Amino acid sequence: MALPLPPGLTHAEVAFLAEMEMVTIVPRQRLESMDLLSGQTPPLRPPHRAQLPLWLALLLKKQRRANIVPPPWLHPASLSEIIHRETKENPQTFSPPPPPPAHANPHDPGHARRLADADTILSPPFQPSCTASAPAGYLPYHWLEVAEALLAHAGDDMAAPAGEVRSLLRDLVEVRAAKMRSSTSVLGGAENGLMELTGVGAIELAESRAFVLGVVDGVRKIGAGAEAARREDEEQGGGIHDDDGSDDDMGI
Amino acid sequence: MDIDDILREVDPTFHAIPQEKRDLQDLTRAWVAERCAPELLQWPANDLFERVNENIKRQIEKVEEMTGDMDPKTNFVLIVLQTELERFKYLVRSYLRARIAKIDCHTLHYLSTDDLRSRLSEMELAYATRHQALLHNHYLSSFLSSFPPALQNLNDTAGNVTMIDAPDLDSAVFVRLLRDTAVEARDVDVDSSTGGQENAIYILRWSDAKPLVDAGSAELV
Amino acid sequence: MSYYDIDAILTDAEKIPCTFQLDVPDLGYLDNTPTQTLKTGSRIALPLWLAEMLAIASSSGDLDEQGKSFVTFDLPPALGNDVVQALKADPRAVPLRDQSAHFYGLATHMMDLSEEQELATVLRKTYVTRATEIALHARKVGGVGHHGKSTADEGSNLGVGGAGEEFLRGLDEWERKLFRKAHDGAKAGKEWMENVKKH
Amino acid sequence: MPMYGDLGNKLVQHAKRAQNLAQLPAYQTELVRAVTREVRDLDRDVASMLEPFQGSFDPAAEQATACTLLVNHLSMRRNKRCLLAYHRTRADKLEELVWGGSDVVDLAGQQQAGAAANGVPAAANDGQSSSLSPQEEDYVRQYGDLLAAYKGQWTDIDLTGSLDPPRDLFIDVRVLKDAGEIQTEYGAINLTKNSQFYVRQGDVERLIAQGYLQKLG
Repeated sequence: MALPLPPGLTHAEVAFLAEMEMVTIVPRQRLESMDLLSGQTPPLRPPHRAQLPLWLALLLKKQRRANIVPPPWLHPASLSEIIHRETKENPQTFSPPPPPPAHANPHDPGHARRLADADTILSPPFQPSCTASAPAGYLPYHWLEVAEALLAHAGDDMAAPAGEVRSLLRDLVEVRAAKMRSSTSVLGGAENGLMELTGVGAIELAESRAFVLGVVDGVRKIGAGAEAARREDEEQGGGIHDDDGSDDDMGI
Repeated sequence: MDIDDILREVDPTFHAIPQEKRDLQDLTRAWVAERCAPELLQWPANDLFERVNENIKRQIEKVEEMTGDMDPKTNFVLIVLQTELERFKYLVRSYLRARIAKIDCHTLHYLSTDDLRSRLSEMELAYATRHQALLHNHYLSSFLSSFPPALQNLNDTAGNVTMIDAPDLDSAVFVRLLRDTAVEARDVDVDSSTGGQENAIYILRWSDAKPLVDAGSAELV
Repeated sequence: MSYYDIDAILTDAEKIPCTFQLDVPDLGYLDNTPTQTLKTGSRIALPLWLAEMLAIASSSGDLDEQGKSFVTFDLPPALGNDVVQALKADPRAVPLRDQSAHFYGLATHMMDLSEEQELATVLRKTYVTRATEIALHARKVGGVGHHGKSTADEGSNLGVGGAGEEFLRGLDEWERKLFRKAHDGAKAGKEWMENVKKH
Repeated sequence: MPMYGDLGNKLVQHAKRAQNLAQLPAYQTELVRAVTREVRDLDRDVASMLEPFQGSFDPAAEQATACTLLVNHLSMRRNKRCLLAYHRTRADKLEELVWGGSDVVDLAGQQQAGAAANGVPAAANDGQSSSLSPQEEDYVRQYGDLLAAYKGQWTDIDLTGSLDPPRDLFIDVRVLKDAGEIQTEYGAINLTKNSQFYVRQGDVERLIAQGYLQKLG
């Protein structure tokens, strides 16, 4: 076996991805622009803020060459708001991911998203959802990895005591883990259909992926005969099943 | 209409996202997809890996040139360059090995039709062909050569189990929509059609997800 | 169904009750009487790999032509009515492994051969209900104090006392795989957390 | 009463066990030979059963014979599947070890050492000195060559390198004992007691293990 790993990303791989998230730093020393494989870095001029990938920001932080500005969603008020939403407003689902960034901003080149088919559509970790200008009140896809990395290496840059942030994160992890656990129990009955987990985080997926998909695959195999019979019936019934009645709101 | 749209109209080769960033997004997405999909995916057609590999080579040369310079300032740059290099090397390595693992698992399947063969890079095709030959030879010398001739095949598809193992294309995967799009999902009791919103995450059978992924409307996560 | 898959091959060795529909002089050995003719109506438990094709192949010799089968088959005791009733009552109370180590593999195979709607419904509910229970135990085992302990194959090595141990001992192969997945996920999560703080 | 296919099943059970072991257990030479022989015997039976018909066998007219032929045929197929799966499982394992950097000398040697440590005399392995069959040793050599060729086309990536994502490529270290001068990728460093350096972890792992350096933070 050339790759002795199960399908899906491991925790370490997810954390590696999260280190590509852009964060905002305040440089403490000048540093000229560097030619990296991922593009040129901005020249660093204290006290002007700059955006860099997390892995580089952490390197600078460890060398005391910069401070990291925590993203707004990591502030205690924002975390409390999300916990409220996850427990009181939507106790069944994950709170929604940050809204897609608006169209290109001429003052912020490189953050333009979908413009034409020729362009790559950016998605996490390449959306600016962990910078100082990211919206509060939304957890980005790599929320837990970024939060843990910042707490571990830039605890003194937090807007609040690290202990307070940490305890809110624990609560959030607990609330959401319970939702993940209940996601498979609906599969036992009839009439389930599409399973949606919008808002779930990358680490949360890494932890539960194999088990959840294992349950879904098992249910499919046990129901394979029934499913084939149903399809055959529908075929003979003359395509009653043409459109399930749901609106195809394409919104394009 | 914003500035990028205007620029695009006057210059169709204009990209709002710089090439390096697009390549890293594509490389990362290809890696995640290959680690998550139950079957081997298409080798990227746009020379992505050839280009990335070339860039890595050039960066290694640059690091070598800078090496030996003990000026603490350039020293830090060197640390940054090397750290990033290791990250890129890792991505490409893990991607290539994920592919080789899938090819090894279902070699005959991927060699069985032109369509499937075209998913492999030239090097992978050479590797797969040779690997299959080595295995066949190993079976022959271990026991198969003393079998009756009619039973010596490795690609017999008669009987209730075909000898050409194939990946289970109905295996479930997680996908994220990259734009608003209609999602068709088959399930045991009921098939459904939903207007999915950008950023939504679903569990789909790979066979239902593949058209969305191929069209660039969704990505594996 | 995968040709080289070890578990698929072992599942194919599971036996199901068959009844011969003709006299076969040379097959007496299947019924422990090698010197005698195997009589029409003899009931013998045959492995799936043999039973399935003997049931499908018709004695006309042409696989496509309708004719009398060499054998007919019944559901194995593992999928019998008493087991199904017990599962309906409480899916968690039945040690599936005692019925068959490849319980679900055997069941899906049988449902392929003939439509068993009630069985499918009961098994699906069983599978999902037990999966939730499996996840619960996997988290417990993945919890504090079990570092470095590899996912044990035997229920008795799992380090969960009492009823949990009994339940885990009764898992079939599909369920053991589920347990391992849930356990490995929980364990990897814990290890990752500890690692972030160290570096 | 033993049935056709029983021996093949044993082989597959060996394969199942091998999947969960770190080391490859001994190759089942005798069992492989016996299952192969069973296939040849069955084939001979089929030939002799068909012989009287001189190529004009009508299954509809000779149902009992047709049934026996089918049983024999399925038994051969079953044995073939068991043999292939057994060899394939072991080959997968061997390939994994080759990817991990082992060559045939390591594998044969290590297996031998393992057997000796368990107090299993070499004779218990059918007199083999290695857990690998001679054919498997050949296979390891050939696969090693194939991998080297593929790897050689991606020299800058180091295809057999670590599959753990890189982290902490550089670390802070404090010198606990004078260790003289070491060569690193970017020049020589003089390790004098109590000095502190930011160095490539790979360059100093040995010195840390030997107690000359201490990793910080």
